[in-house]
Amino acid sequence: MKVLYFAWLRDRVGTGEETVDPPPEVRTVGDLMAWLTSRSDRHARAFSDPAIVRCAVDQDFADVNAPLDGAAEVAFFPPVTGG
Amino acid sequence: MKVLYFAWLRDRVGTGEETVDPPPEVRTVGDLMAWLTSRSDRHARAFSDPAIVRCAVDQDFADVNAPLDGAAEVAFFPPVTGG
Amino acid sequence: MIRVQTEPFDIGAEVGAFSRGTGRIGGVATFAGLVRDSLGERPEGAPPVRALTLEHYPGMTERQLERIEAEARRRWELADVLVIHRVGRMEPGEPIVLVCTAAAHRGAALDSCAFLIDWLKTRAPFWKREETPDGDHWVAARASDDDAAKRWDRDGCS
Amino acid sequence: MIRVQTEPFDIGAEVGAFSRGTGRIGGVATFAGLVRDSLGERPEGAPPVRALTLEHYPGMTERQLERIEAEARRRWELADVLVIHRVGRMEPGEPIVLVCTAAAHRGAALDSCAFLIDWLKTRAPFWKREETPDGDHWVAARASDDDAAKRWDRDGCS
Repeated sequence: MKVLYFAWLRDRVGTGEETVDPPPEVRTVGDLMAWLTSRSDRHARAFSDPAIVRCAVDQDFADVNAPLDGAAEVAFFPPVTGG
Repeated sequence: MKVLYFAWLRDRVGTGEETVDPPPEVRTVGDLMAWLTSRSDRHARAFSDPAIVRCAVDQDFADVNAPLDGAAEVAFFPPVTGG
Repeated sequence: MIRVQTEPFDIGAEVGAFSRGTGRIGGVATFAGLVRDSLGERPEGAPPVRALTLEHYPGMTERQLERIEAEARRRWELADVLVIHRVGRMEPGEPIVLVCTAAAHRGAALDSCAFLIDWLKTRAPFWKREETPDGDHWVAARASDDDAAKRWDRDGCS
Repeated sequence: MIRVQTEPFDIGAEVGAFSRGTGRIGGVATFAGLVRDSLGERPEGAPPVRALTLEHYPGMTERQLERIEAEARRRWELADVLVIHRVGRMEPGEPIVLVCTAAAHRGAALDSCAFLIDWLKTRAPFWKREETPDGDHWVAARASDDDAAKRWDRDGCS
């Protein structure tokens, strides 16, 4: 599974993209955030306030309860500020 | 007093501008419309449906009850259709 | 700024000049009204409009447009306002009117632009006459324009 | 039509090309967002913004913008839609975004233009980073943008 980070999440994690292979019990976006948090201090810092992290699963906005089933690409980012 | 006509009111009256000298009992816009109506068939046709005639006294919108006192320029026209 | 003119104007050139950023303008909203070939609420099959002639009340027009601009500036914090309205004869596709507003924030620019065109439609002394293959006729005012203008009624400025 | 590009664009040239009348377009509404030198809700005396860098999520950005355009076309009868959004680095005064809508009637053009920029602000994956003399920082999302987008909530299209 490809995980992408944008804006200050990328700054904190230290990379914009990584490929991960989470265990089968990681079923939802929230599970994935918890699992990534456990991987390194940088990840922990990026996800320290999950309430301000937004997510997209296969390029569609997804909330913390959304299932991952078979997703190829999951992205984490702050609330958008374009326009 | 200068009286101006615009759009189809001008077409009906047959002129865009005339100078008139109404008697002193013509005190309001409504009085002026009635007095003008009595002047010719063309005027009568222009004012045949007073509800769809709009007026400006000295270049400010004015309703039928507005006083004329000393107005130099009164204009009659249909509801506006610009923009 | 208010301009009433018989000369055609170029929407792109006007909007481009108006939008030159100063660093303090965050948003520019514009509305351009163009001549359509079927102007009024006309039945299917009605003859197309060949041209439109805009008549106005010189003097009062400028005065009303200046009041409308002043009212917009009173209601919203605007960095700049431009209203151009053509008079005379024009053909389908040509611009009739252009309203541009600039503000620090987009809400003020968007709302004031809609306000200006809605008020102009009901308070500025312009009248449209259509040329069609069946003859010329004056365009009737539309109740929907009155309704659009009423949205903004809070206090008057006839 | 959706364009996401690093190249600067010229507001006047784009609006001019978009507004070329066909006789069936009665109104063109546009909104341009420009880089301001004081972008967020910053205290008086905060350092001016030297430049802005727009990051986005390639792929998802275009997909979301196409959905937003489709939603606007579903809600209003529109003759044409153009959304241009720049990414990369830009300086105060430069345009960031341009939304243009064309319709037979002005209400559809004005409302859909406001809708498009409101939805874009909350649903398209762009992020702004400001350069100031005190350093760079990511711009925080504004609650007022969420409120503006909520005005249009009738049915979803996340």
